[in-house]
Amino acid sequence: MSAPASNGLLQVRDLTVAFGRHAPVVRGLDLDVAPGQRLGIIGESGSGKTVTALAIMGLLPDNARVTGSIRLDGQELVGLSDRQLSRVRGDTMSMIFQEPMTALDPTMTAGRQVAEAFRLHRDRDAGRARSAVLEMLGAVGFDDPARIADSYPHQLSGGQRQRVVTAMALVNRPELVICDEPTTALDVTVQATVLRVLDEVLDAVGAGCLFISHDLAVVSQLCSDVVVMLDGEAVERGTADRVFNEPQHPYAAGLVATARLDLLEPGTRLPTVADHVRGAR
Amino acid sequence: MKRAELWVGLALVTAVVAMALVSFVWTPFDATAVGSGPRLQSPGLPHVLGTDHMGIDIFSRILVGARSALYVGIIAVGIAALVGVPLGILAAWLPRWGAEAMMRATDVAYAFPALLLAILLAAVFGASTETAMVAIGIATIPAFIRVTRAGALSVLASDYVLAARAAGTPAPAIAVRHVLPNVAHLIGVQASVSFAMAILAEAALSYLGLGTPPTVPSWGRMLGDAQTYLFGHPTQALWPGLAIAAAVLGFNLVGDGLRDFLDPKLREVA
Amino acid sequence: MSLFEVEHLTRVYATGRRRVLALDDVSLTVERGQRLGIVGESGSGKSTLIRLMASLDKPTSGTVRFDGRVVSGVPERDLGFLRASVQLVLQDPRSSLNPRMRVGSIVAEPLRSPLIRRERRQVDQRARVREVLDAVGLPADSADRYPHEFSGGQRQRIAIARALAPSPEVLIADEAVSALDVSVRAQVLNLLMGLVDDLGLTLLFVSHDLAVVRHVCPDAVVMQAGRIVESGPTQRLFSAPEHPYTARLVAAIPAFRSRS
Amino acid sequence: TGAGQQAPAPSGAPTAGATSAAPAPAPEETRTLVIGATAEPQTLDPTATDAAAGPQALLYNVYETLVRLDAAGDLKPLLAQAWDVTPDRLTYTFRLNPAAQFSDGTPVDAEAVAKNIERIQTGTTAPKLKNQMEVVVGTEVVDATTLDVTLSRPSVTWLFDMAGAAGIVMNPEGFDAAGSETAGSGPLTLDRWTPGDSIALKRNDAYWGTPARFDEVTFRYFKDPNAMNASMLSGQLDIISNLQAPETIDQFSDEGRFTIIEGSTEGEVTMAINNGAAPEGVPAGTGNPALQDVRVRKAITMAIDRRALLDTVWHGKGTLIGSMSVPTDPYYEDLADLHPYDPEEAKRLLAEAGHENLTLRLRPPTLPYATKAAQFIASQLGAVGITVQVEELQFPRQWIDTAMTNADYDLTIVSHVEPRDVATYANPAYYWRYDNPAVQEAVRKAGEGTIEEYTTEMRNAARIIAEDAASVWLFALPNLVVTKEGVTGVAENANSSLSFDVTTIAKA
Amino acid sequence: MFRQLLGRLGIFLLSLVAASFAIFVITQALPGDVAAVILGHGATPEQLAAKRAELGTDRPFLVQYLEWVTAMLGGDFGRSWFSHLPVTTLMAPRLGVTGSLVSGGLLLAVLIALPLGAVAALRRRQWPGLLTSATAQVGMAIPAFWAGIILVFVFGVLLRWLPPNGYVPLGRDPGRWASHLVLPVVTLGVIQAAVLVRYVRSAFLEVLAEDYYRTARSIGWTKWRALSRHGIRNASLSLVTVLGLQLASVIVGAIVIERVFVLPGLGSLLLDAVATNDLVVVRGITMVLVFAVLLINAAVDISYVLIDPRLRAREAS
Ligand SMILES: Nc1ncnc2c1ncn2[C@@H]1O[C@H](COP(=O)(O)OP(=O)(O)OP(=O)(O)O)[C@@H](O)[C@H]1O
Ligand SMILES: Nc1ncnc2c1ncn2[C@@H]1O[C@H](COP(=O)(O)OP(=O)(O)OP(=O)(O)O)[C@@H](O)[C@H]1O
Ligand SMILES: [Mg+2]
Ligand SMILES: [Mg+2]
Repeated sequence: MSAPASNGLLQVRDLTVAFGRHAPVVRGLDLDVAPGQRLGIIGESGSGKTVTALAIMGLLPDNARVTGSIRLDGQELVGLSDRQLSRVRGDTMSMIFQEPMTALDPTMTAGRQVAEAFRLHRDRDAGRARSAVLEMLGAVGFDDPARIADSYPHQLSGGQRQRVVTAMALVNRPELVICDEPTTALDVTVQATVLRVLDEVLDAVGAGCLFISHDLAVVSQLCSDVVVMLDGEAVERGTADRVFNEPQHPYAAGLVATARLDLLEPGTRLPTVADHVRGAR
Repeated sequence: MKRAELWVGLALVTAVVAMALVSFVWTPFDATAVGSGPRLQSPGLPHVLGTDHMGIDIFSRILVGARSALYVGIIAVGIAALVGVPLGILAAWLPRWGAEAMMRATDVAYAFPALLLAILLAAVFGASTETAMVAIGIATIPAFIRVTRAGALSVLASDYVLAARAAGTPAPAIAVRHVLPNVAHLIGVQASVSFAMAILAEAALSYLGLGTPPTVPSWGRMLGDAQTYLFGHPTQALWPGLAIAAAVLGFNLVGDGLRDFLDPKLREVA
Repeated sequence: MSLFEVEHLTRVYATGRRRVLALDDVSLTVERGQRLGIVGESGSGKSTLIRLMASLDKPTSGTVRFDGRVVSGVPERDLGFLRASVQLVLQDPRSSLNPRMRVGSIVAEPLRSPLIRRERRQVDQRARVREVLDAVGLPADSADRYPHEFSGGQRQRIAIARALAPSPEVLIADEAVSALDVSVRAQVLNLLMGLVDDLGLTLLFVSHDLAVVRHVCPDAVVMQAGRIVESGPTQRLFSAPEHPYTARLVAAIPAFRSRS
Repeated sequence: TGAGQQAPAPSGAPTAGATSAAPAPAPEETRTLVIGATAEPQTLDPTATDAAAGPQALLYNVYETLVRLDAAGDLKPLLAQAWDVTPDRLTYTFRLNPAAQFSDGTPVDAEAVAKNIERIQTGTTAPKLKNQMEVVVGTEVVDATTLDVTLSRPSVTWLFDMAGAAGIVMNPEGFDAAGSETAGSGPLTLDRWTPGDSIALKRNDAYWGTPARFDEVTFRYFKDPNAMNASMLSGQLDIISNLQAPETIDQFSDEGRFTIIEGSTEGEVTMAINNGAAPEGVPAGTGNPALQDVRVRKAITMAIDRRALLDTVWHGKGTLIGSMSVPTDPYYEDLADLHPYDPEEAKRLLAEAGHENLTLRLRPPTLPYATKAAQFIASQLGAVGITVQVEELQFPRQWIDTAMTNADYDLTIVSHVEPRDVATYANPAYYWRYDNPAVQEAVRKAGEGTIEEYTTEMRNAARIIAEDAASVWLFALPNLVVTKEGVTGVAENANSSLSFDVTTIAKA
Repeated sequence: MFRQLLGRLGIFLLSLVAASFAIFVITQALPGDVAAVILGHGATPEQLAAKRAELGTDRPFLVQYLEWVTAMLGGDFGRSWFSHLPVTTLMAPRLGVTGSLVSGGLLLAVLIALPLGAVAALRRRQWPGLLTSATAQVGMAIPAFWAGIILVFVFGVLLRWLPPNGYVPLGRDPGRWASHLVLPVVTLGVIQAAVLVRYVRSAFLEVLAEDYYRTARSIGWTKWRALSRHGIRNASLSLVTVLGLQLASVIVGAIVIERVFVLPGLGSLLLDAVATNDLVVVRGITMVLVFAVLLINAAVDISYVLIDPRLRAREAS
């Protein structure tokens, strides 16, 4: 594996996470994201993708033990207190979660929740927050931001909610955005819209991105580089083109093969990971 | 940690059960023979915990009292579960309006807490352990209906019930094979908590003179009696109080421990 | 005579004061041996349709005929022939298996049903369980274990084994692979297609993943808001969608793209 | 007996024209007296029920009678300065104190007294009082201060009863509101009644006799003896009128702070035995037939160590008695040792009667002393081979219904607080179901005879029932009063008037 | 919104009817002759018959029920069998006592339980949380009357800081009113708080497990601020239910506390009436208590609508 480039935006070294007395679920993971770079993380369910993301955000539960180093803009995040971390969260880095239906507080209007993020880090003034919110809601593709801002989450569709969450994450123009399967819960048509919006806004803001998904096609659309995780370890990394076209690790190869239904004759047997892994592991 | 809670609870409950069992074969003194010993003795020998105002050995009475505590709990919870669980399952199965009517009825029943119902029944039928147990049992039925119904609703909405129906499994078999086993843990938790409540309610009723008669060794009754001598002989009230607290704590801990242990959501909370 | 004949099926759910038109005048036929895909967005009525076809729910109006006999609105005790012939595989392998039953009992459950026994006569339950577990590639000792001891893919195999146990003619798979990892999905799909071929089953395959439907089913219907908006050979739906909704659906499928 | 405890000041009963007698105490500081009591009145009308609570707080304090009972149990003038009886003992002439007036200023005249007697007879008053007044056939107002009362037959008890609730002279204006307001002529009037908590009395500034020594007298009610003790110990109370849990008396042993007065009451704690008589027109009782055998009843009496029982149940306070009579009764005779504790003799008697294996239902009411005593007796009777099943009856309803009305019991335990209640043994329908013509004859003679005849015949009746072991008289309830240091003049014995007379009490 | 309120009102009225019927049936099931009990021994058969007629116990059951209910609608709860006073007259002065006790106890319970519950949830793996939970468990296991008696002993008798029992109406002397209520309110409040802490804890734990809580933290709130901004409102949804149920047990708990502290409240009136078998009074008080509980339940249901926009909006559509 090629040595990751240094002095980037995000530098994760030898990250290990364990819960309670159980065996670690993320083991010695290294990650690098340069400013503006989009890094995809793929891997099967339970391989540690979400745990990695939460470790970077400092949002793991109390019983998690994190060792190693996570540097954001050169600042070490591991070992910071909740208070210190909270100044970074939502400001220089933010996160978009998987489940749009539950990620928003049901008792607060969407606009207020986006504004909260802004007022917390930028400007306490309600009026300026409001205009920033409306601008951001426009940027994530809403034609009538004011109406959306005054709606409660339950009055919005899944796709709309996910865009509100995106607006929350991006309203402070963070340098790093972590997306944990942001479209998995959405219908294909909605997914297409959200992905397009995400792509545009990330470009507009110029944020680096850690994009987690198990849908390889989605990753290929959004990310320039890819890390493949298996059982808490990175087993392959490289540019998206390289990983999707010439995967090295048998597991990665299997993953790519099964995902490419578009390359197969209908009705034929599907290639499985096992076909690739069998000899190699 | 969760386990610790469960273990402490189980240990306390086991102790209570053991005391009750031991009392059947052995007590240091006769737990009902009045005036057989000196009265209001402080702890010492041969009366380890002293004697009460009737000259009865307190330790013997505490041992036998464990039976009453369990008796009250078992009967009250038994009534509540035997009535509440089937009704709860039925309520989950009923069409909307039927279920609505039934749940409204349980709401009304909720307006009669155990103690109030027990007082009401005592006013009419006379105070006794049986009245108290029945009242506590009846008052606890709604809790069982709710818990069972909530559990049964989610079980009935589950895919495995859909699969069972598609496989032609008749309704009673679904209730027995799928619903009951999958709400059993909820019922267990509720039973444990209700058990604790029953013991406390019986103690309160005995204090008010509406519970167990004095001839029956019962912790609630002992505590009620002992409070008369509290200022002169504080240890009198200490032992039954501790026994009640320990039993209640035990059942509550078991209930909570079970709940936390069985509820994956609470286990993985961030 | 078609195996399934669905005529003007409508289903309205009433929750509180809200009424949801989940199925709006749907007509459909399924031929013996056909592999039919049903695609559409979440909430478009796919599950409602197949629930009605399996007579697990009553339609608001319209009829479902199976093998020439009306099955919609018929009391459960007269549905033996349907229960013996039509089996389900559902979406979430975690929730479609009773966590407190052993795998053996789960798989044997259809065999114990009085309705199915009336149709299929007595079978040696233990032997049949062993047989189907073997057919889905699970070790024989699986019967004595509980669902939580199995991985997601294995659990879906158990669900398939259960569906196969009474030797049905029709298999209905409602999002049977949607909850599975891509890698596991491939294995399960391979198994499913193999069994359908070997046993000559009719397959109703519900999914919102068009790529999977195209791979598994020669024919498909597209649903939107409780209606069937288009139907036909899957290839044609992909290459030349007629309804704009189908077109949007096809266009939205994420494709691999190179960025460099 | 009670002389030593008498207040130094004259009693509340005034002499003629005493209106201006004693000077009012210095008004600067309110002088208060707080008394802890157990039973709370349900109503402020002491004649409405036969409960003791109303008279306890109100009689002699707020309401006055023609005659009163003093601490020694003797009749003394109150509203009546004097009274005469005709030789046939059928007509009483009362001469009222002309100074007497109700708290609103209207005089207490013969007319008012006559109306009160009529009210007891025909109004909504307690059956017990109606029965007491039943002998009265007529009243005649001679003049404003003279009243004649005619009886149907001579009665020794009537005048005594007139010293109690039956004789209350209420302002006729206040008849209608008697339940919630008072209209008396006593030294105190109602200040406020807080049901469930207290009755506060205040000085009647217009009192016609010796003014009250307190500006405010409060009776506070406690269901729970422990709460009453706590109040006393914390200094909130001046007097505990009757200590309900005698075992707690040691808490007040600090002589610097408290004084304990041990007197007597009229209450006999009795274990009733169902004697099995079945008089006509009365529901048939269901007592064990073995109890009709006097040997069995004697055996039961002798099987019980009453001294030990008294120690256990009432902390050794109280008096052992051997019949339905307490030491303050004029006809009292100590029969406590008539059937002494002797379990061996008890077993012999049982064997002689052929009841070695007797099973009896002991159905005590749910009252603390009764259930305690039941436990004790059950284990003692067990020792002589009688199996006792203790079944509690809820008090009062279930007990009255089951034991009292239907005599559905073998043994039961209750305290009989009515004065001079030997007479109940003359009534075969009473729940003892005791039918003995000799007793009936003696009681009849006593009621109609002279005082001397009364005493002789009552003593006779008490002796017969004792020899017959008609019941087991466990002990006479003591009157245990606790006072704060400096409180004097509290009557030692509780008497049949049921009054807790505060007019004699002073506080340093 | 209006329709919702109307519907809730209908349910409330129906519940009242059901509850009143239940109470009536139970209190009419009395074995034995009421008249005999009221008159005591020594009553003649004529007196008994007259009493029965006066009480109306000789009429058909439903007639008696309907009369009772109609009278109640006119504010007439009947007259005590023994004191002959109207039940309303008996209850009126006691409502204030029980009201002060219950509201004081509930307020104290909430004031204690909210912060402690939050600590128990957020710090549940550290000692503050464990200690809080453990203390709450122990607190819940202690019989309330026992705790009360011990408080009386310590603060009333030994230290003499506070009156051990009794009551002074607010109107007469506010200072003494307060001093008399301190111990009972503390007893009731603390014991109820122990129960409440558990519910608060699990309500907060639920919030902690919610995605929106994580979202709130991801935009930069600290744990505590995220909980206070997004937790309390959402937790209050389930807490309001619990409080509604809790209120029932506070009211009932007050019965025992009133006995311990000799407070002339509804509870002690109820117990006195039970002791004397004054079923008219028992019936009246039970009805009032049950009415209060049902009213609270209705209020709880309505408050959901105010707290949860999802329910509010359902009405709008
Ligand atoms: N709070 C927790 N306590 C204990 N174990 C946990 C916890 N959270 C996650 N894990 C475990 O850590 C491992 C990695 O989980 P993670 O959520 O990171 O997987 P993932 O790659 O995101 O999978 P998916 O694609 O299903 O989201 C899993 O085995 C999971 O069970
Ligand atoms: N039991 C029910 N009660 C009320 N509404 C229901 C019920 N079941 C389904 N619906 C509604 O009916 C509509 C169709 O639901 P259905 O489950 O058939 O959709 P689906 O196409 O299977 O969606 P998915 O892909 O999410 O499974 C939806 O709007 C749904 O909310
Ligand atoms: Mg994940
Ligand atoms: Mg579906």
